[in-house]
Amino acid sequence: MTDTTPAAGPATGAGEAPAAFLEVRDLKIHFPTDDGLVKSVDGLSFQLEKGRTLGIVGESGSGKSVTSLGILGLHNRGNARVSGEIWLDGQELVGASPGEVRRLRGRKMAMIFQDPLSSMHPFYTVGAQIIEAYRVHNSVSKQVARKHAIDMLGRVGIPKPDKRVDDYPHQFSGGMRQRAMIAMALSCDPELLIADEPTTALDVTVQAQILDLIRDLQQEFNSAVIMITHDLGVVAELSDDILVMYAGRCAEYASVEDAFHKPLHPYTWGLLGSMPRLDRERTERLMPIKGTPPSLINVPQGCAFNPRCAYKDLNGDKSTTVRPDLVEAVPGHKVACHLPLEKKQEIWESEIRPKL
Amino acid sequence: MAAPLEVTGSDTEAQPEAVLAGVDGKAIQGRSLGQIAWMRLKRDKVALAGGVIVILLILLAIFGPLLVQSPLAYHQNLIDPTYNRPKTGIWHTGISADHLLGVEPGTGRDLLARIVHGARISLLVSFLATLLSVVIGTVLGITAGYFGGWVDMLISRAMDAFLAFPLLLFAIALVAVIADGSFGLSGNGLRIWVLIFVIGFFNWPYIGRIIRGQTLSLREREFVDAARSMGARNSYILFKEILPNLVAPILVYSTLLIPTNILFEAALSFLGVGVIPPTPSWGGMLTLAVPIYSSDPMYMIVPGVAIFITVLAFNLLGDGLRDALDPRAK
Amino acid sequence: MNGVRLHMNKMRPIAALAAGALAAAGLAACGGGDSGGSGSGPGYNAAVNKVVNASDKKGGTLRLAMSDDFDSPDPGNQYYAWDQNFSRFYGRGLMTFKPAAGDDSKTIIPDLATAPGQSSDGAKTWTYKLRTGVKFSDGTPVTSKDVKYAVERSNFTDEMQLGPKYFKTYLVDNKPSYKGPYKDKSDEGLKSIETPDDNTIVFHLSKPFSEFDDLVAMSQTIPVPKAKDTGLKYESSIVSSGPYKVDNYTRGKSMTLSRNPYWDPSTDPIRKALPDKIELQLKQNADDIDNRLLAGSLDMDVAGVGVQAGTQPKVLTPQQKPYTDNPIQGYLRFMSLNQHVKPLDNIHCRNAVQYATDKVAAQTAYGGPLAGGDVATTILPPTVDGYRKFDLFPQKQAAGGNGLDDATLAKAKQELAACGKPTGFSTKISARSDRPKEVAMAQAIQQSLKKVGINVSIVQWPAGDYFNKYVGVPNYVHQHGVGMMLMAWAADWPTGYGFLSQIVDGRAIKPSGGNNLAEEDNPKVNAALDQAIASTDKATRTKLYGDIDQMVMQDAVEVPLIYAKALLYRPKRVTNVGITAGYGGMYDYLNMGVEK
Amino acid sequence: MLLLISLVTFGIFFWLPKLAGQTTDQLAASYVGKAPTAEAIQATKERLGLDKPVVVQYGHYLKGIVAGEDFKAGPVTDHCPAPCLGYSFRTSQPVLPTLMDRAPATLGLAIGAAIVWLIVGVSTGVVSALKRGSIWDRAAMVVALSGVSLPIYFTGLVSLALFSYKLGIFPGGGSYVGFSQNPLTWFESLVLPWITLAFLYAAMYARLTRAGMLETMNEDYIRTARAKGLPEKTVITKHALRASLTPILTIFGLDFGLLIGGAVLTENTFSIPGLGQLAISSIGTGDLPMVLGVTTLAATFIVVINLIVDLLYAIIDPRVRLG
Repeated sequence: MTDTTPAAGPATGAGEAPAAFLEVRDLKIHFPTDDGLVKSVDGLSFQLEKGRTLGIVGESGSGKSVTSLGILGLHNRGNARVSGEIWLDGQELVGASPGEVRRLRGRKMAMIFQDPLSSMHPFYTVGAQIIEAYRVHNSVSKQVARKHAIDMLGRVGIPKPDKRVDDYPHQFSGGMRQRAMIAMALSCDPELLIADEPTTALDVTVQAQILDLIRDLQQEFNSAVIMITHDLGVVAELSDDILVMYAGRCAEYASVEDAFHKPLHPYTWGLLGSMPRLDRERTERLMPIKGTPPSLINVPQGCAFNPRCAYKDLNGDKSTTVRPDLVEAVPGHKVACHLPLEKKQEIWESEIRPKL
Repeated sequence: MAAPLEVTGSDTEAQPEAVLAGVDGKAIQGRSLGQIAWMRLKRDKVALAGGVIVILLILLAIFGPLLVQSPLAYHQNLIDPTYNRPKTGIWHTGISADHLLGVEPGTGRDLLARIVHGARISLLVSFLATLLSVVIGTVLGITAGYFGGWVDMLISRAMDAFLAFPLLLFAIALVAVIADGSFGLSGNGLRIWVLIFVIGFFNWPYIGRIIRGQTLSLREREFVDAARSMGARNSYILFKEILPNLVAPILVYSTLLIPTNILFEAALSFLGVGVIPPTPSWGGMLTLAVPIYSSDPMYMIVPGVAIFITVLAFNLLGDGLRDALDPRAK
Repeated sequence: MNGVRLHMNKMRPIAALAAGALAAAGLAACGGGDSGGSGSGPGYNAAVNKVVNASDKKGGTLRLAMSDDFDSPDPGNQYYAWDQNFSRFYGRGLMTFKPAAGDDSKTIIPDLATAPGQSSDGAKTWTYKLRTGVKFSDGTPVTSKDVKYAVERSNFTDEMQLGPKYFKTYLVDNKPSYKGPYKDKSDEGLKSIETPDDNTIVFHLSKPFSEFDDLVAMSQTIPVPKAKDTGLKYESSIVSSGPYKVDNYTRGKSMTLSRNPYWDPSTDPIRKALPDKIELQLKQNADDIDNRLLAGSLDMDVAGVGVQAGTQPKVLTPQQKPYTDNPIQGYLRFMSLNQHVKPLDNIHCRNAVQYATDKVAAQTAYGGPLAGGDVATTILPPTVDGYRKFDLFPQKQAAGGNGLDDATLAKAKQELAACGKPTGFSTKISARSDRPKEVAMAQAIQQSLKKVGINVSIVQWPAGDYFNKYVGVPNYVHQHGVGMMLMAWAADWPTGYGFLSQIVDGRAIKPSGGNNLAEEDNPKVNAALDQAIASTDKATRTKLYGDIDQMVMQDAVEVPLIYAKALLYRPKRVTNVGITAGYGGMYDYLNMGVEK
Repeated sequence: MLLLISLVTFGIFFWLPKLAGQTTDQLAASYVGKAPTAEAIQATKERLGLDKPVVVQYGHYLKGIVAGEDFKAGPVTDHCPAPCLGYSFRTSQPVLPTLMDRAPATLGLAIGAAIVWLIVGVSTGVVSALKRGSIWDRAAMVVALSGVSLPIYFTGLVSLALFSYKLGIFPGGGSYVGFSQNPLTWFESLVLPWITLAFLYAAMYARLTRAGMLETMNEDYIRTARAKGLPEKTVITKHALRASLTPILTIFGLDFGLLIGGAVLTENTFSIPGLGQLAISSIGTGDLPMVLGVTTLAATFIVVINLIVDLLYAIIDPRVRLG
């Protein structure tokens, strides 16, 4: 977790296959609705190498889940407008046919969902669901697939997997269910694993076990992992890099080290401030971000964060008129904020950090 | 207002695309559910059309009888005695400037007038029956949902039993069993109340079930807990906290129950246990059409289409209201 | 003792069901058709006065259908005209109507008996001799005891409720009262029926009754062997005495008949027994029956009440019309005005109603001249002995044909003024709820009376309860002020007595179930009825019946509306088709056969 | 449950008239035949048991079901073995055999219609849901909404007028014959009733299925299934359809149960001699034991069908089985 080499910015020009294992370029996912155009993801770019973990952090409705679904091609195809590029291991996915993307899903890229109870089909046994996932991509007999399923269940730490393989999801405990979900996701050795709030629905004690499991498995399979969460603790535990999303855009991109110790975006400061810390006085424990997340239909002019930002006045009216670009302020550390770098560092050091 | 990141499980998470946030966050905060619903409904042209027809029908039922001729007056000069059907008009319908929808075979009574008067009966019976269902259904539904335990068991069982009853048979039987002159009432004075009672009484479980379900979930909500923790009495919680939140589903399902009841009333009339002639009723007109539909199809079409349009209008409005008030209950 | 329950065929929903209560015990008569086929060969109304397609050709299957069911096929428990007509296939009563058409069909001829009844003791004792050699379908000989038993079970038991109770009324009762063969197991049974030997039966009546031959022509004298009687279940195991035996009867479905091997044609001069098999389908859809008749896949609708309204235009085409008959059916549809309901206790108010009731409107409401009938002005229909044409309350239609003319209405208003109700009055009119046409007629009358200020509200009761619980219960009528009551009546035998005795005789007023709805109790009428039935001279009787009709009309208590008619269809294939007045103007089924 | 229903039914028919002010004499007068003398009414009252309190009559009725009943037909006594639903007040026929005689017609009607409406309704609903917002979806939903807004007897009449009288494709009303009599005619005579009945229900089920599918397609496990890389067809048939059909099964059980208890309106419109028609005609003649029999049988059907549905549910949904 000390490797801070950032994988920032496109290394190659648009339209060309990148060197990185996964590269997202200027991804936009918009949904036209009766009420207006919902810009769930609005120009997002990042890279990810195999064996590394990217944490995407943000509030509900910041577009992080849509991003992950977009990569897998699981967004609502009927009414979504998608633009930009997604390169996975040299293959572009946005322009690819649904069939092609489907064949990659589950095999090359897999996903772990938030609520394992609702994410597993209640009418089929856990084993059947893993077998199904395996057999879609591997033409093997049922027996072989079943053996593989039992094997997978064993590997994710489910006791007596040969018995539990025939149980239904509701017969599992929450943690076990999430393990089974992971087993299913990993059944075809995916090279990219996206975990969308994998621990949110679980007991705290189980959370740690699941995170350990993901980490172990990642090492074992050498996959690239995207960890989507609103829990900075999870990110700190697992990620190499962090992408902070706000209103469908990247607010800050940095290594875990930098993000926690030298964050440059006021929103990131807010996130850090909202983390409960037991080592503080009760009254100081939480410094919530004031205001509510913006509507994705009417994103505020200028910096999307400006209505909630305590420092917007330091930029004259720039924050309310000009949308800040994501720039590499420090090598390997990008931020989208009009505040001068020095000012940001100063505020962090003097005003924010002491209170955390 | 605090915006903790932990908003899992709340409504907004389930609706990630922030549709609920509306066009612009600020304006929407001041809007009541009713305003939001109205806004949505306004955009639903089909439902609006249904609503307009419903209003027209209600006006027609109230004021129409003042405008049309007597539904009882015979015009036997229009009837061909040999075939016992209207002499004139396309397909022997008797349609003319005086009788826009034609006349009834055998009697020459004006069909438009009979349709308009029939609307009055149809709407009166179905509205009052719906009201009865809603009252019973709401009271019992709330009671079951709120108090739970054996009360819920009892009421839920009763609802199951009601749903398992062959309703139409029961309704017919009930109407037939209550002889004229019972309860000191006679003729249509008795019959209409019997119809309202029978239709309303047998349909309450549909409302009851929905209200019970809604109450069950409301009961667990924070504001109820809050009220309870502050020592509010049950009656206060029921009427001040829960009932207002049930207005939307009650409105939606009442609107959807009305067309069902219109059909129910028409069916009873069709089977000969509806309002008593000569009072016109749509179902009763269809009954008379049965033996002659092959020689006089128009006589069957007119009341049939009247029922169809009315029921369709209510269904459209009901569907629209449901979508507007409860977008997820599609 | 009866209550003529009229056919109510043309209805559906709830009504059709209730068809249970119908019918017409009409032994009324005489084919009063319009044109009548004077030439040979079929034509419109050809069968009204003449048996068409006469044939002696045996064989084939006669395919019959009915939209309802028997009240019961048990001859001791039936009343409808059609099943009395039909039951002669499998049963032979003492007398029966002559298989013929027109006036001839009113003639009563011996069937099981060798000759008409010998009366003595001033028409109080009637003796019949039975034919010898008649056998039941189980091979046992028919004796006079079987006839006696049949009368006992049909009239004196609690179980047999559906037939008329004339025998019980007129026969001398035992002391104490005879309880019927199911309760009274004595060998003697009813003492007033004697069977001195197996071929003789003697009836002792409590008062003179000249038309006893008509009475024994009812199916109740069809013999029933005591050993085989199973009471209410006998209907499914009938022992035949006629040319056909019942192979199978399933209620609501069908009855099939085949030849009775023990039937001896030499003992039966009146039956031709042509078809080998007779199939009767029950509870068939009325429209479907019509369609099948027209298509030739069915030979006869045994209900005999005419085609459906929807079929009417189809059979009146030039091609089909020669195969139809439009006979008078012997029913009178009328409105009784109760003399104890104010203000109808005043004859002027009744007169006003007589004038102001638009009979043409009522006729149209009931189906028009073909399916409804002719406008009536007398109580006795033209087909009943004693009919005399007169009109005490003549009315005219206004020009344009929508209602009565001003002169008629003026007369009504004049009578209203004489009654002390110059602006009119209010009362109720009743109709049977499951008879839509009767209800329609009530509405038509309601409309026409409104023109002179008489406001009537319509009350309806189901046919099954009409007489037993409502209009036939004087107390109820008085209490609820039901001044006008619609009903229909056919004679149980086609004479004035058969027609009038139940509806205008003051002694026929009963606490419940009566048919004298007007509560007409005119001493002169009562006396004339007694005088008529005691008279053995037919001409005297016939004249008296006409006088009675006129007397009752002078009291203005009954408003005759229409003499019922029906549009009947006779398929080509059927032979020996004639309208019998004996059974109320339907086809005579006795000698029907089929061409191959 | 059955006991409750029979109790309520019995109450309605035997107790309510008394409540409404009728005396036992008046009740008996309906069944006394053509000579309602006081003694005849008394005899009828005794014969039908109307002179006894309603509770006793109900006890007698239950006893008949459990132990059978004897019926005095005059010189002979008929025994009606358990379960005996009594004898008709009008025709003196035992009730149960009459019902059994009528049941096949209703059953044939209901089963045939159910097959049609399930196939048409469910497939329409599924396709509509998958092509939500398309022309097909809109058209289908307009038709479906019309379908649920049309009185079934009106649809029946129009179809009769059109297909039977005008075009002559199918036989008209009342052409029903038993299956054993002539399977082909039986089939022909039921085509229109099937279509008419199925039209209404198919419309309902298309709407239900569509709503259910839309809801299911939003379920997390559908997303999971897609994330596994399953072909869309598999996702729909194996994952979505099965889940969205389970609630429909419950409704189907209820609808089908009600229907085989007597498709009153359809049977009436097409003159099919089924239970519904029997019920209507029995109500009209006040044949209380027959009415009671039909409703009891109908309720029994409903309870049985719901039992079957519950069992099926347990097979389909493992959560029910074990929970």
